[in-house]
Amino acid sequence: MATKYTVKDFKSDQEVRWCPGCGDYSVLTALQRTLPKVCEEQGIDKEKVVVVSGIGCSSRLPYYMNTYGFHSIHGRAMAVATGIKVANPELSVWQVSGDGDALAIGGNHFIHAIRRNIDINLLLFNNRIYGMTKGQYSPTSKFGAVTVTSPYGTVENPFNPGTLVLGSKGTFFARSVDTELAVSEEIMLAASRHRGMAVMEFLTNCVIFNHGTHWEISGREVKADRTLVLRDGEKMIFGKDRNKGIALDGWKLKVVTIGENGVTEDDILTHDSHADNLGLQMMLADMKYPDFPVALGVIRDVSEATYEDGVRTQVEEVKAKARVHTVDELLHSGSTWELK
Amino acid sequence: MATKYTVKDFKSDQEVRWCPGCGDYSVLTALQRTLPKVCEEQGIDKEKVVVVSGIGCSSRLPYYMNTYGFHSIHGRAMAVATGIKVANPELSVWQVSGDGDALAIGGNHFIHAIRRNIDINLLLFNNRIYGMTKGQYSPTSKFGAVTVTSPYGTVENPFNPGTLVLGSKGTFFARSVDTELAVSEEIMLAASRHRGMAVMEFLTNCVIFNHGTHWEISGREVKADRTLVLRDGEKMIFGKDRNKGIALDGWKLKVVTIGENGVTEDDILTHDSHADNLGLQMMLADMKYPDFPVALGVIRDVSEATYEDGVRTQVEEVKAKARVHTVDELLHSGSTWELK
Amino acid sequence: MQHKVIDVKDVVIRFAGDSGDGMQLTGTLFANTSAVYGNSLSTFPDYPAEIRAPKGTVAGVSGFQVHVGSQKVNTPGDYCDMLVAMNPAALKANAKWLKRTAMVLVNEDAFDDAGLQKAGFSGNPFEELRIEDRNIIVAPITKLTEDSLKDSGLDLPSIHRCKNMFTLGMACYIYNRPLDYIYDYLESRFRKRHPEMIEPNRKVLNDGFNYAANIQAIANTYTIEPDLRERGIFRNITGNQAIAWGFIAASEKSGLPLFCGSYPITPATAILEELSLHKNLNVKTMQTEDEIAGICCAIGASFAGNLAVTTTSGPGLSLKSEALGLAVMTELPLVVVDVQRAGPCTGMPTKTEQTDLNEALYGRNGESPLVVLSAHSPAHCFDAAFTAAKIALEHMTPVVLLSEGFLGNGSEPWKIPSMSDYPAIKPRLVTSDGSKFHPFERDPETLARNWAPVGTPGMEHRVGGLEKTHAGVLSTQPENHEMMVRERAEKVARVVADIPDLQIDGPETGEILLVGWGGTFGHILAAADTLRAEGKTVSRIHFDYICPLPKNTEKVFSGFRKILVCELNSGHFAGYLRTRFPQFNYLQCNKIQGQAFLVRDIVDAVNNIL
Amino acid sequence: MQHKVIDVKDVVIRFAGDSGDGMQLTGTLFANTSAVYGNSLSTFPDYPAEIRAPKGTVAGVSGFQVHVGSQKVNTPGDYCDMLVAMNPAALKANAKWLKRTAMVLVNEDAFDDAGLQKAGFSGNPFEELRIEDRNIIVAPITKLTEDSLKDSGLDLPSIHRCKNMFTLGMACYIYNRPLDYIYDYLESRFRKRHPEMIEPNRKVLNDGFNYAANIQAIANTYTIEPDLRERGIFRNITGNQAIAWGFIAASEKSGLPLFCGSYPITPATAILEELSLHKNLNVKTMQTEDEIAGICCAIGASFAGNLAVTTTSGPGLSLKSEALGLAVMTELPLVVVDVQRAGPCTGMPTKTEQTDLNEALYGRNGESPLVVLSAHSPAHCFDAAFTAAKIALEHMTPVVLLSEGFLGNGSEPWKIPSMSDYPAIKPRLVTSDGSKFHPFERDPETLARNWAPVGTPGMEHRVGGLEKTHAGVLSTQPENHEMMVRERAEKVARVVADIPDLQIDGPETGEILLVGWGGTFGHILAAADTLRAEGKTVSRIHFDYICPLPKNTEKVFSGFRKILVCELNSGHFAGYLRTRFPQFNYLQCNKIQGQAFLVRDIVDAVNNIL
Ligand SMILES: Cc1ncc(C[n+]2csc(CCOP(=O)(O)OP(=O)(O)O)c2C)c(N)n1
Ligand SMILES: Cc1ncc(C[n+]2csc(CCOP(=O)(O)OP(=O)(O)O)c2C)c(N)n1
Ligand code: SF4
Ligand code: SF4
Ligand SMILES: [Mg+2]
Ligand SMILES: [Mg+2]
Repeated sequence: MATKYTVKDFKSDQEVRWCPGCGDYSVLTALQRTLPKVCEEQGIDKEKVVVVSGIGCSSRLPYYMNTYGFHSIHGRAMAVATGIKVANPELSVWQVSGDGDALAIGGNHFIHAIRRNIDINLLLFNNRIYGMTKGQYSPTSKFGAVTVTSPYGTVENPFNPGTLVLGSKGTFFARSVDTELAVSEEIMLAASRHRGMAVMEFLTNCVIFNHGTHWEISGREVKADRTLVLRDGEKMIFGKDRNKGIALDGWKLKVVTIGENGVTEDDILTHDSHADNLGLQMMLADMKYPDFPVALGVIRDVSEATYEDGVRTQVEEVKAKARVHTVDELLHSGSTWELK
Repeated sequence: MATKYTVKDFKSDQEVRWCPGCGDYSVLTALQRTLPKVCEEQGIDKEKVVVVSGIGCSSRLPYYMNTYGFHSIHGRAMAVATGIKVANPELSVWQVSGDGDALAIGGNHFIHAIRRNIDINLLLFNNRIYGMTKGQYSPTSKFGAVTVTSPYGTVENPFNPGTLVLGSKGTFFARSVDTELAVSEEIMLAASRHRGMAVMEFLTNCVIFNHGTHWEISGREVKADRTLVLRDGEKMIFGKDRNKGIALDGWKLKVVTIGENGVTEDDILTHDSHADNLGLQMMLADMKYPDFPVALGVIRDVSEATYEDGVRTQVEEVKAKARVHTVDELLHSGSTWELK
Repeated sequence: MQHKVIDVKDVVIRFAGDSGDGMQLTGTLFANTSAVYGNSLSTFPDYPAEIRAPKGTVAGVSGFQVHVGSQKVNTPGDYCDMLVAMNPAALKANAKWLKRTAMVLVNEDAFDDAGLQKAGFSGNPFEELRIEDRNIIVAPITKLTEDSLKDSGLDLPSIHRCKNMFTLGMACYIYNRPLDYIYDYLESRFRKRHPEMIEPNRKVLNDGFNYAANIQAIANTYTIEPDLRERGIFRNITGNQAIAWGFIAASEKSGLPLFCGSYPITPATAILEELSLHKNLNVKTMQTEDEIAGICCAIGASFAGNLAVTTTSGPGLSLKSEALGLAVMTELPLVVVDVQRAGPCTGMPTKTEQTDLNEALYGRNGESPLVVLSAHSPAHCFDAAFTAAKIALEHMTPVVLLSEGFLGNGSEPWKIPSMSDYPAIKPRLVTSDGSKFHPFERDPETLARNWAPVGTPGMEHRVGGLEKTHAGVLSTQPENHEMMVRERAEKVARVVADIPDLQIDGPETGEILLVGWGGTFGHILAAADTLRAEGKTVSRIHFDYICPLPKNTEKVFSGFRKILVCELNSGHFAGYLRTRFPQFNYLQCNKIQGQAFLVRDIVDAVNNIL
Repeated sequence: MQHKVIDVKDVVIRFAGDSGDGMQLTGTLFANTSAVYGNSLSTFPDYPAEIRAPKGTVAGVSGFQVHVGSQKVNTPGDYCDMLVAMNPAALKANAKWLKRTAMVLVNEDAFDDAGLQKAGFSGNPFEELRIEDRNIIVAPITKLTEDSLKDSGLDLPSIHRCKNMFTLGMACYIYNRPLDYIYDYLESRFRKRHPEMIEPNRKVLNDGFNYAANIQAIANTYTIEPDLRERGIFRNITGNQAIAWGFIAASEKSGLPLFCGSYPITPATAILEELSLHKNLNVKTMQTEDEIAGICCAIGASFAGNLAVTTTSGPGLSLKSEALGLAVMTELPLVVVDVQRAGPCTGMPTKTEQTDLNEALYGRNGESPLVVLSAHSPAHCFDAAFTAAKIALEHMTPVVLLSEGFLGNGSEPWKIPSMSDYPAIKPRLVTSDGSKFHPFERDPETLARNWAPVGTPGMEHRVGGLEKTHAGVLSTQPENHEMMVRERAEKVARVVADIPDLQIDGPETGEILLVGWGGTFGHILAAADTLRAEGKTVSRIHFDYICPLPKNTEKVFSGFRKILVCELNSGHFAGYLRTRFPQFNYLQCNKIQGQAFLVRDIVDAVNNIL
């Protein structure tokens, strides 16, 4: 019997303390706009919503939400969120983590929660930098990134959160950019509908320590040519002139131009996030500029049993069969003897 | 000026204390047989070889090797090995971990070492169980596995180490079975040649706590039909009658039978571990019985810059340009003043 | 020679053999038989470090010691009256535990050249070990078992697996144990899956019994009269099982579902294993990816309103340090069980020790006070777990409960209590009264905060690891921090109100006070009894509550000239007492060998002082 | 009114403004100017917790305090003689630090309605703060800067960014500071990238200076004579930088490459950042995926023969607990730096505290002894790091070096030493003599083992977390374990031979001894001086070596009737001393506010006792 909520219901009385211009604001806005829809659509009361985070600039988000919130420790939000969800599967659990929080120190809990397919919606704020600690590189920083801890450039490959999710047997992965509020809301709603772990990557801008890192693909001028918003049943077409598309080339992908070399719209792939196409979805998640547009929207959204359901069902089954129902009975079960 | 070594040079004086029949023995044997070849081929002196492990039955392996060895703590072998390699890139670093050690508690170091592409050869002993602690399920235990901590069966998906490696941007992944000594030696040699992180998964049998878990694919009777040894340039053909193969079906794989439905050998895919075919290699790594044969051999082996090279090169570059060469110079560098 | 039946007060028997010889079962059956007979007893299993160390080697010896008494028995016994050695390695590993008067029963068939060599003997093993003077009974147990079952239709390996029953039969004859309990056991063990094994095992047991009755070598047999004081329904319980059940009991009493998030680790794993069997009693268990996830999931479950616990051993406790601080800061109820093993680092996982006390008290960054309790016997683990959960829920604090390998694997008969005798547990759950919820406002008496689990309407709030005000708002204000630091400490200190006073065993004043905590309970008690039997006056106290300490601690100490703190570490508790009550002089009796005390160790230490 | 020039012994000035107002730079330039002039000084930066808290709010105030003296200055000063407040929030946040006689310089232009409201003032801010009686100088700094640069061609934001130079110019006039250092700074700062900024900044600086000279409000100016005792070449150094450099120095002296594996964490990150700048000096840095990887990579690097260090703060130290035990067990050289911050848990990351001492001493499972050192001033961090590395390498042990946010971020002028004055470092590296290498055989004197890094021919061996014999073979033998436990402890205890005796500041016997460790050094010293100036006799010692304690500790303590242990925690060091020397009575002076002591705190505590 969820009431109708408005954006205001999800705003706390705490002043938002991100830097002016920080990309995190827009993801917060998207979340505050999406939750009323989610609650209404799925019949969730506000007190059932909980936002869990680790440590980092982005992880301050729970303070700005007028819901239950847990600002835990660095890297462990996923585990805290898991405990909450298993303890009470009724809850709508949203997790917020930065690229450092989720993928550096929190990497293990991340891949395991994905593997278990527990029903948590993870907002991964990927600004490719450690904001809170003032600008060290993160596991998603570009190769060669010059930061305070890599004054001569990094010498390591970044993760692509999408391929990591898929490699960990993820059932849901989506991507958006801070500047694309509509896409952000769209994937949040899809994530809330998905049963199981839903990872949403938001490419966010850290104005202070990594300003413009995503602009080469998301800048107003270039985004049409360098991003591709995937939607189910739609052709993978992009570009200012909507004449470019993704086609299959053996077992690889390629960018084609409609009208060139005899390419027609029929050659362009149609997106299906619900199909269990690990190889294809992997390649879509892995598309990188300049060879490809970066895929936004829901890349994979397949249905599998969730962990908390498994736990709950098993408990119910065991209870139904059990002959022991109280501790007193437990204490007397098995081998006992009496001394008179 | 590496001497010629024999198997005996790599055997320590410590009695091997695995259970009789444990699958770990054969991987140890394969390693002791391969290292003399590696040392000769690559000009490595024995004292440059170091075997690092975590905790678990399999992690006892360093004691049985007459090389430098580090039996570290549970889950951290990857990090210890990384430190060793970065400290001295000349060393030939071999890591041994169980499925619990590498993928449960050690999962984070695992994915990060892979991402960094540090030149370590990891022998992952996957018996799908915790042997040392007496039979709890592991992150690779099958869904529904009944163990001492899952008396009613597990309710979680296992990792496929192969897809996890590929999702983490791995440059090398290979697989063998304890019973296939030749394949084991083959992939160890390939791993030693690969520059960068090389993950080798060995499907091993724990006779005590998970007896026969891999036999459905590796049993003498069935292995021809249920496994496929991949070799570069060779067609992906398998089966007792060598008439089955893997072919492309849109963006998915399928098993076909040569001679049926007009299928000829030409339809069968040819393996190329060196090509950067993430989507295809992902699908190959993910092949599962009963729909597919399980892929053995080297699935992916692509070339990329290694982490330790990056570190070394950067240090050299910085040194070459530096004007400060001693601590005394450092102390006087930058802003100083004199009081007379 | 004539068989005599001698009545003894107590006996210590050690069964030892290869890991595959079934000595744990043999010992357990002997123990249970004695328990059902009405004896008091204490047992001690001694596993090898390897799963299956090479057959016949010393490394592969598995032992089980049982101490049976006609009166209360408190330890598994220092030295044994009888050693059963199924092979030369077992003899070698255990010879040092023989009393001067001990009987040694060996399986002759295993003492062939190969067997002797594997155990590292070059000549006569009894001479090499200098135990020729003991009462050595050499029986061809393998052969006799084969004979016994030659018509059974069983294959040889199955027959050989029965030879422990032959040994057990002999032991039962020697100590005049009735066989009924063992018959019952065989029935229930094999009825469903292997009914064909019931009769052979029974037969071998009887044949062993009769063989012992017939041979010359056994001059006397013994009886141990039942302990007539204790009445009621009993069961055996290990410490690990008791902890699991104690939590389930607390879950029932508090009305909260139980959540356990743990990662397997010796010797704590059995708690998780036991809990996962009892989903019927509102228990959820999660085997997490590591120890950090274990405690963090538990903290999450606590935030969502479950009774949350996590179980581990030393290395795992280390890993949980940071998250324990989070529980301190969020003031959520949580119990962390540490079944201590020998450290440092991986150390000796199958060996017992009390060396994690300092870490439990101090092993977190910042000012992180929490409650520390300890269990003192396998059965006491039940009460300790129950109490830990009660304190956590009623005082809104993490509690570390220290157990030990010695307790976790050890077992003892336990008079089954009735849950109606246990106190209520009252979690500090609150619902909305319409005003804004201030999560860190406190009960004026206990300083405990209230608990509004996620899902409670109208009580939305945020918790976390950063310092906050009572209202739950972030603050770096110096005075607020100091106040919160002091309140968190004071809250833990005030748990003292719920803690029973120390009971002194012995006079309230005197020359010497023996002090212990945890699993040394029985040994110190036995040492005190021994000393008294030697004519000395000693008093004794045992701490189940470590932080805070019981109210009367200072008063008790002030009654004694000498205070001897006995513990299986380098002196953690003694050091802690020095920080709390520096006015007293604490003498120490320490042992760091991965082994329990011998009663002798403590008796000697006292005699050295007096 | 006539301008007077007054000569003062010392002054404390606090520059405060919005995070974007450049107050850290302003303060640093003022400090450096004074240092070059020959004054002694101590500084304290006070950052907000947020990266960019909302403009104009109290949460966003950034401060920098500098204490300038004609004689040795030991603390940044409790209260200030002059406060520069660039906006109302800065005034509000810092008013409580004003001396009765203080001068307050505010930027009038920021005190408009909007500004006052953001800072939460409703009326006259000076009245609300009850500081109307102070010497308040109200200058339209923004406007004056605009005027000054109206012809510069710069845009308005750039012009506004120069207003801190106006303030600095005024401060330099008031305290008679020469401007040359600042001119030089502007030159070198802008020469390459923004030469067009040199002249405007210079101009504003001069205009500020001249403005101050012209206005009536400034009655007097002050001089602080240079400290004539110290001669030599100086530089400024922060504690974090000094630690990094100390390790580089140890690397050079030992001939070993330096490896640092760390994960960023406030306030320790700057050590990793600094080290990563100096790859030219044989330094490898790895930013690892987490703290556990940081220490484990370091342990691996140590096994491979590098000088290995890992740097962190409280929560990271907690995470490293288990692996620290591995370093204890493998007896590999390793230094762990903990730059302490306010806990527990995440606590207050930007605030200072000394609350990790207990964890450093006790925070590991099992018997895990290691060496604990602490640094007492920013510059001393260099020596402390050097010594930590030397002990680790020469005694084959992990060493925990405790620093504090107060030291790490704080800076002081440092007379540059010559490396030739530092002792040699002799790692225990060995090569094969043909016999089998026994990794845990020990030097009879120090009990340190030898070190044969991977790659040493003929020395193949295995180390690990399980208990081993001297030969490096696994063992669960009780006596071996006890021996190894004792040897590891004794090895740490014997480090005492390398530790200098405590130096008493003051008489060797007397009524009261002030005791401190770590970053409270300057405050306790200043308190002692203050007390002496008040006519009291006090003595003082400071511990840089915490475990083991210096040889003469007991002797020193025995000379005093009262011992007062001053520390920024609930009494960790006092508790530790009680466990070591229980015969003394330790009084405590504690503060847990995430703030350094005020000299006053200690003086008051002493006066309460005497
Ligand atoms: C155990 C621990 N290690 C390190 C830190 C320091 N720390 C705080 S946030 C952070 C990383 C922040 O980066 P990210 O997660 O990407 O979040 P962002 O600030 O960029 O949103 C680090 C390293 C900590 N708080 N706790
Ligand atoms: C920190 C820590 N946690 C838990 C353990 C207990 N433990 C030892 S080995 C092991 C798992 C072993 O499984 P795996 O890695 O698969 O190796 P296997 O024995 O199967 O070869 C566990 C949980 C430990 N030693 N240390
Ligand atoms: S530092 Fe970067 S990520 Fe953090 S609040 Fe500022 S802009 Fe956002
Ligand atoms: S328990 Fe299993 S994995 Fe371990 S040694 Fe025995 S067979 Fe091998
Ligand atoms: Mg980030
Ligand atoms: Mg395993």
